[in-house]
Amino acid sequence: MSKRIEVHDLNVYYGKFKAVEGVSLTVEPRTVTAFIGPSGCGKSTFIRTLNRMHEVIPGAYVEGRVLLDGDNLYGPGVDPVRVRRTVGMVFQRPNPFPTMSIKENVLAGVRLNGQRLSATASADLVERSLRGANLWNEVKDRLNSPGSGLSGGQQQRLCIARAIAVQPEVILMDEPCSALDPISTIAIEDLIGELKEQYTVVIVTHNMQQAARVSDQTAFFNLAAQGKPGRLIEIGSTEKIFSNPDEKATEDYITGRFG
Amino acid sequence: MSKRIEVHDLNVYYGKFKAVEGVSLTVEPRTVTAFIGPSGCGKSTFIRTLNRMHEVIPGAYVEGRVLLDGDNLYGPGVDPVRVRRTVGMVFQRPNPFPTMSIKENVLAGVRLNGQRLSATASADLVERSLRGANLWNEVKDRLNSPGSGLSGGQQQRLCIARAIAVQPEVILMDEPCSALDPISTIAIEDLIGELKEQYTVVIVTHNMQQAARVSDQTAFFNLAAQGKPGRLIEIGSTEKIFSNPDEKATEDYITGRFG
Amino acid sequence: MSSSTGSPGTAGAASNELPQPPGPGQAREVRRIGDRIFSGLSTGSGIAILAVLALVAGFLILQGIPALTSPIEDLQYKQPFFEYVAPFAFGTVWAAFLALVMAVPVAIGIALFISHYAPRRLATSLGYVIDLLAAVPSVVFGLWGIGVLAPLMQPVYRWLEDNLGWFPLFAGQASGTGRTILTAAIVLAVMILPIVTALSREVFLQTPRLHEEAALALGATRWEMIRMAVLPFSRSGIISAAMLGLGRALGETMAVAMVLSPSTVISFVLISSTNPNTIAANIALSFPESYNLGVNQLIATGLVLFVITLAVNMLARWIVSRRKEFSGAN
Amino acid sequence: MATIAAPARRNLYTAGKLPVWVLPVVLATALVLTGLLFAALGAFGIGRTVVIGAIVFTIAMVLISGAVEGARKAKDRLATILVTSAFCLALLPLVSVVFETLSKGLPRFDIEFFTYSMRSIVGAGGGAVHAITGTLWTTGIATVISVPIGIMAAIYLVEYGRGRLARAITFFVDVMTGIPSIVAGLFAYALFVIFFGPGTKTAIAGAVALSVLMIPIVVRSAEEMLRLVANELREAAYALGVPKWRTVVKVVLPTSVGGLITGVMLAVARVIGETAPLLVAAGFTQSLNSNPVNGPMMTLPVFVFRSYADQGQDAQAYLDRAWTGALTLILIVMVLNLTARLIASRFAPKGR
Amino acid sequence: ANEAPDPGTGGGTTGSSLSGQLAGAGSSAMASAQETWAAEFQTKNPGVTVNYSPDGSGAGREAFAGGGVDFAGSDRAMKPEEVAPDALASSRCAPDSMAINLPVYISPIAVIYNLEGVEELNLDAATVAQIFSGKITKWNDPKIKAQNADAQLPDLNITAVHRADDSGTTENFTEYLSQLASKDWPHEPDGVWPIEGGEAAPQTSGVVDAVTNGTGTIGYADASRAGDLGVANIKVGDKYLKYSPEAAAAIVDASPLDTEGGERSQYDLAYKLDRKASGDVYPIVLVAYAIACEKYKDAKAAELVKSYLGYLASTEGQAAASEKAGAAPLSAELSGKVAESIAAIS
Ligand SMILES: Nc1ncnc2c1ncn2[C@@H]1O[C@H](COP(=O)(O)OP(=O)(O)OP(=O)(O)O)[C@@H](O)[C@H]1O
Ligand SMILES: Nc1ncnc2c1ncn2[C@@H]1O[C@H](COP(=O)(O)OP(=O)(O)OP(=O)(O)O)[C@@H](O)[C@H]1O
Ligand SMILES: [Mg+2]
Ligand SMILES: [Mg+2]
Ligand SMILES: O=P([O-])([O-])[O-]
Repeated sequence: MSKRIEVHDLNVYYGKFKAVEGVSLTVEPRTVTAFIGPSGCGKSTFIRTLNRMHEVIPGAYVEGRVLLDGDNLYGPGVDPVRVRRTVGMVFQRPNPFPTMSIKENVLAGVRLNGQRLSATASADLVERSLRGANLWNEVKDRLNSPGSGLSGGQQQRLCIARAIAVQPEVILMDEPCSALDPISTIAIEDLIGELKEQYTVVIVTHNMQQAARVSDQTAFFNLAAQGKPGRLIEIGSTEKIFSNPDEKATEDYITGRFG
Repeated sequence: MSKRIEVHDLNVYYGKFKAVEGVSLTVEPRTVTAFIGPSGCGKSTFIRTLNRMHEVIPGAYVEGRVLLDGDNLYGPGVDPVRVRRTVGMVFQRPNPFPTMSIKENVLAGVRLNGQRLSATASADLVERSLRGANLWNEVKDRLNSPGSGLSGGQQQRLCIARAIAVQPEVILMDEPCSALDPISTIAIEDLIGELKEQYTVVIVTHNMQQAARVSDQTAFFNLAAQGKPGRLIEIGSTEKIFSNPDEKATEDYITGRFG
Repeated sequence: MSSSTGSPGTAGAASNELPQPPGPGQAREVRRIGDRIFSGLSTGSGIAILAVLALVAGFLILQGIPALTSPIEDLQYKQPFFEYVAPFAFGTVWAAFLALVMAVPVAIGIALFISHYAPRRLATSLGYVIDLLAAVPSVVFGLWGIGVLAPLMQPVYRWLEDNLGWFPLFAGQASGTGRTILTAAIVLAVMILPIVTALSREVFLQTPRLHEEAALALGATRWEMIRMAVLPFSRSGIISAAMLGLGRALGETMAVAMVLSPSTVISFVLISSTNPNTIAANIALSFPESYNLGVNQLIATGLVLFVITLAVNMLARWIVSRRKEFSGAN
Repeated sequence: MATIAAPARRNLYTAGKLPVWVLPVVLATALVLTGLLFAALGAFGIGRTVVIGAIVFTIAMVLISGAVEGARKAKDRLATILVTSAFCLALLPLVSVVFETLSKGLPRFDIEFFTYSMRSIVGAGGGAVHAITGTLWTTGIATVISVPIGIMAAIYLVEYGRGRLARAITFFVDVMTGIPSIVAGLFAYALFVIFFGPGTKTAIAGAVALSVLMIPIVVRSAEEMLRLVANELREAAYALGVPKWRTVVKVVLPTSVGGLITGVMLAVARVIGETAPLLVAAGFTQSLNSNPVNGPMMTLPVFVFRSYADQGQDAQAYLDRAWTGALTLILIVMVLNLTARLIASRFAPKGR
Repeated sequence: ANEAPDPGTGGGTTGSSLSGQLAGAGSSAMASAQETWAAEFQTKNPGVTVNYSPDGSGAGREAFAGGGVDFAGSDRAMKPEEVAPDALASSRCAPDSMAINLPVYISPIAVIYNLEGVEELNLDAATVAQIFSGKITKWNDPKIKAQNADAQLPDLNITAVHRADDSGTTENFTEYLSQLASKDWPHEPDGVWPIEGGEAAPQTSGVVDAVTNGTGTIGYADASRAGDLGVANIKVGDKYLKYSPEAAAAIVDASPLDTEGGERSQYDLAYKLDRKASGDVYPIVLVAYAIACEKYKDAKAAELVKSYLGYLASTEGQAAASEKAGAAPLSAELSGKVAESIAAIS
């Protein structure tokens, strides 16, 4: 359960506007890769192409290839629905389904497959996923209350539980902590550390310290100028990027001496 | 242009729920005070009582006194509208008025109150405020284009410009950078450094580094348990709080060893 | 405008910016005059609406009561009032129900098509086209119902009679003119379609992007995403939209009066000439030849219609509020 | 790029997927087969072919998709087909009504129709100036009454209303949407008789009747629109020391003006075609009356209805006028709608 | 373009001194006749506006009694208790004035049908009664066949369309049935259709449309609205008679004044129709009345009413209504009587 991601020369467009240009990179299984870069450089745009979520936005399309253990996600006949079941995603703002209880939220993805789960099997899955998201202890007594009643950090962990309940191979996270307080942030960071034992994790973050803390590999994105497409400037082991990057721009950004 | 804030034994309620309990503190003029603490501990709730913005929420009320250079904001006959003109506020998410141009946004505080300004006076005020918010150079050529067309960081500075255009004495900021990227964050932090030369600044932040960088004084809020009211645990010079706090809880929080 | 409400300060040393603590006896709550006028005006408007409604209700009750209290032999329609109104009340509810059953699924379909299926550009103009239906006056629907729809339905009714006659709804002799309650309900359905569509479309479009993306990211197909995120979020909105449509269907006068072949029976049969009339259409039909208590009797039927509407709305509110904590409004 | 041919391996993420051409082919086949079948039975008809053909197509498509693409995809396809056919289904009556109105309304859509009233005219000829004037008057006055009350009440509900009164207003506004139009007419008529004596049928009475119908619609749509305005904007204004009422007037209303206008237009469209209440309250006349407070005034819906109901010897002339009146009414609403859209887009919040 | 010139601009060419507004309301059967009369009268007197609102006879009588209009049109005469001064207290009549009924509109009611391939249809009263009461349900029923030996009558359901609203047309039609086919039609004459169920349509237009758009339909409607539809010949004596204006007007002359129920003014011309009258008399006839005050509170109103009603009862007015609205003109004798009554209005 966990796959290698290879991206070859990817361009992403919003209609006529090229938002991201010529990205090629590889993400190894069971690692955490962090994407950093200034706002608007296309991190979100790019991460969404890894499970074809960009297609939700009218007019968005890609050129290039994204391979998941060798299978091109953009190959002919590929079903985005399947891709997304393999590559899960967690968003910046926690988004549990407000009409569902905590339990239903966790099971939401599984139920889709039309599988009938026995009561025990589903109770099992709920517990396993919530434990996996470090949320079990906090909510085990109120599994049937609405998910929107949780605090922000709890909601975000619920979303992670929901994502891992469908047993994906890759988990994408777009700024999962930016709406959270430090305590919740630490809980999520810990969780990421655990998740990478089973999943390939890709995370977008604005918080350099966070990138340094959680990731094995860091990719720095930047854009040449306002209105120009974003590009991958440098990717490497987190240690190297934070201590001794090849590019001047990376160093400037990381040390806050940007621009 | 800048006032001392004294808070005496303040409780804040949402209906029956006591959200903040027994806060007393003093903020000196021309300083930056940072409020830190875990999510839900009442930082936002408390900062809003400093210009009576909590009254916008139905059912919210306070007990206790808030003195601005000795005048009780909650004294009988005090007009909250006038309080807010003296104590300005900037919010977490940038919120320029979407129907207004950049210029109109800056002038909003003045115009919305029905004051007429001559063309030169208003041009003057716009320039002065935008310069004060470090935004002038970026937008001087498009003062008449809509404010919502700016980037997030620019919008936030526009909101600051809008707040200082009414010439308040105190500026409150509730997580002004949490929706922004590092570059914009640095711009805002620089700005705060400049603002304190003229205004009393109070800022809520989740980012400990930010608190350490910008503030002269730091207040740590915490809550005893979920559902209990938040309290002020410790307040002191930023240096002291970050290096040698009196309270164990503060130290735990700051070093991330919380809980 | 910004008049200071403070009285001259006593604490002279303090800033002159803030109003000073006033003398004893001054009101705690300070509201500026502009605010007072404005909130007065808006509250007044709200109350005015209640007053208008109270006036309408009062008018209905005052004018309706004589029909309820007078001896039967004085009445123009020589029947105990509730016996008189029962078939019309039934017809009203039945026709509106049929219309709703037909219109709501279609309206949801159209609304979804516009909000989630059609390409953006197309969607806006399609929305406009559907809105146009709302602008067609009921007389025109009446004319259309008589001239186009009813003749079109005749063979369908004959077919139903021949093939499904065993089914109670299609029992009896098929109408030779097609002016049945089903035809009337179709006209009503078409009439309420735009309003239900417009409102549902708005709530569908307001489904938080976040929830839609959450569903899609879990590997949901478009339809599953709609079931998971859009419909639950919009439930109360759809119900309100349906209620608005129902309100219109219950009260529609001219189109029904023109299209329906009415009678004074209580019957569920959909395809025969003998159909229960609706209250509103009956008022329109009978009003011209009513006099004295007859007028009161008709107004009393209006009161019954009013009560039906009230009951339907209360029911809808109750449905909406039942699962409030799980509603999308958080 | 890779030059060596990779060993043929099926991409894991390719679900069985039907090529795009399958759908049109199945559709055409279903229609043709159904048509042929009916023809063979000697019962060919366009209507039945389309209906049965569509059902056959739906079943076939779902079955094919289920076999090739799996049950979930099939369900998705079914939903798509149903949603799309709901839309097409709704277009049928629309197209039919519009076609009917156009084809029957155009013959008399001439200058005379817009310059003549029906005064002293029997049979062919004449026009609807009196009715157009009346419709503009009654709807205009109704709008002038309803829009301020409706929007202010919506403001109350959104900005001020708490507790019982607000709940009562919300509830009763819903109830009010259910007032049958003829009851509104009877009410307005009775009201004016009290003040101005028996037989007073005037445009203003008609307008009051229309207002009773219009107010709840304005309130409902305005309320929705005002609620859409982000609280952040209100807070931004309060934090600038702007009093509440100015915040509402200068920030909330401008931000939602587009939606408000659309809502008002919907309400106007809803009442401009009302017949029954105007028949009762505004009365009937064949002559032009431009005084809304004195004497009966003709309106377009009444004109249409009476032209239809009281056809004279030369029935066609009356029917022609009825349809032209209907066409005119629809055109008026369209023009109002377009204008409203223009105004709305002019004021709409910029950016985003 | 056709509006009256502004009174006082001196544009009047006819030299009429009349001016003002005349309000009437009532029978919708009379609507097109009133339209014709108003048009002609306004042309003669450009200063006058006549508003006749065809709201229905009952509404017209209510409006008249309640003071809403100057005169009413009604397809039945007002009853003695309705024309009494007490009942008219709030009307526009002078305090002790009675109201008078003046027959001004006579119109045959046609039995219309829509049956492909059948051009001529003969029916007697009993058959009509049985068709409309649902006893005869098929077009090829022996009873119909017996009277229509030549017609190709199909095996088709009959859909008999009656008026859904309370109407004078129905009242006269059912009066005909109850007088001439009392065995098959045991119901009292009434404006409301006495039988539950069956096909119903509102107003004359509704009935005509239902008959036109239906299959195998039959109905009854003001003859002027029969249009291209088939019209049945009705058995009178031993002949089958198609309606004609003369045959319709004849019935009034053959009928006595209605003297039952109480006192009426000497100028009141309410008739009690005798539909069994022999000769070339078409029995399904509707007679509608103009109802006016004997004496008005307002002299100006009296003058207008007098002059308007005078015009419409005149040969000229009747001819216009006959030509434009398909009414049957009053006979010279009746016209004279009506004129006499109108002259008494003050
Ligand atoms: N839906 C969209 N349509 C058109 N352009 C878009 C859309 N979403 C993003 N963009 C543009 O694409 C570029 C990249 O945006 P993206 O959101 O990917 O940046 P980001 O690196 O995630 O920024 P942030 O750190 O603020 O989230 C930006 O110029 C943005 O304006
Ligand atoms: N409008 C409200 N009504 C009722 N309770 C509220 C409301 N807003 C906040 N609270 C409660 O008051 C407490 C303090 O909330 P507050 O938003 O002030 O915390 P905070 O410290 O600002 O948190 P964060 O860091 O997440 O912004 C919380 O328990 C919260 O649930
Ligand atoms: Mg992003
Ligand atoms: Mg906060
Ligand atoms: O005159 P009527 O329309 O009631 O027959």
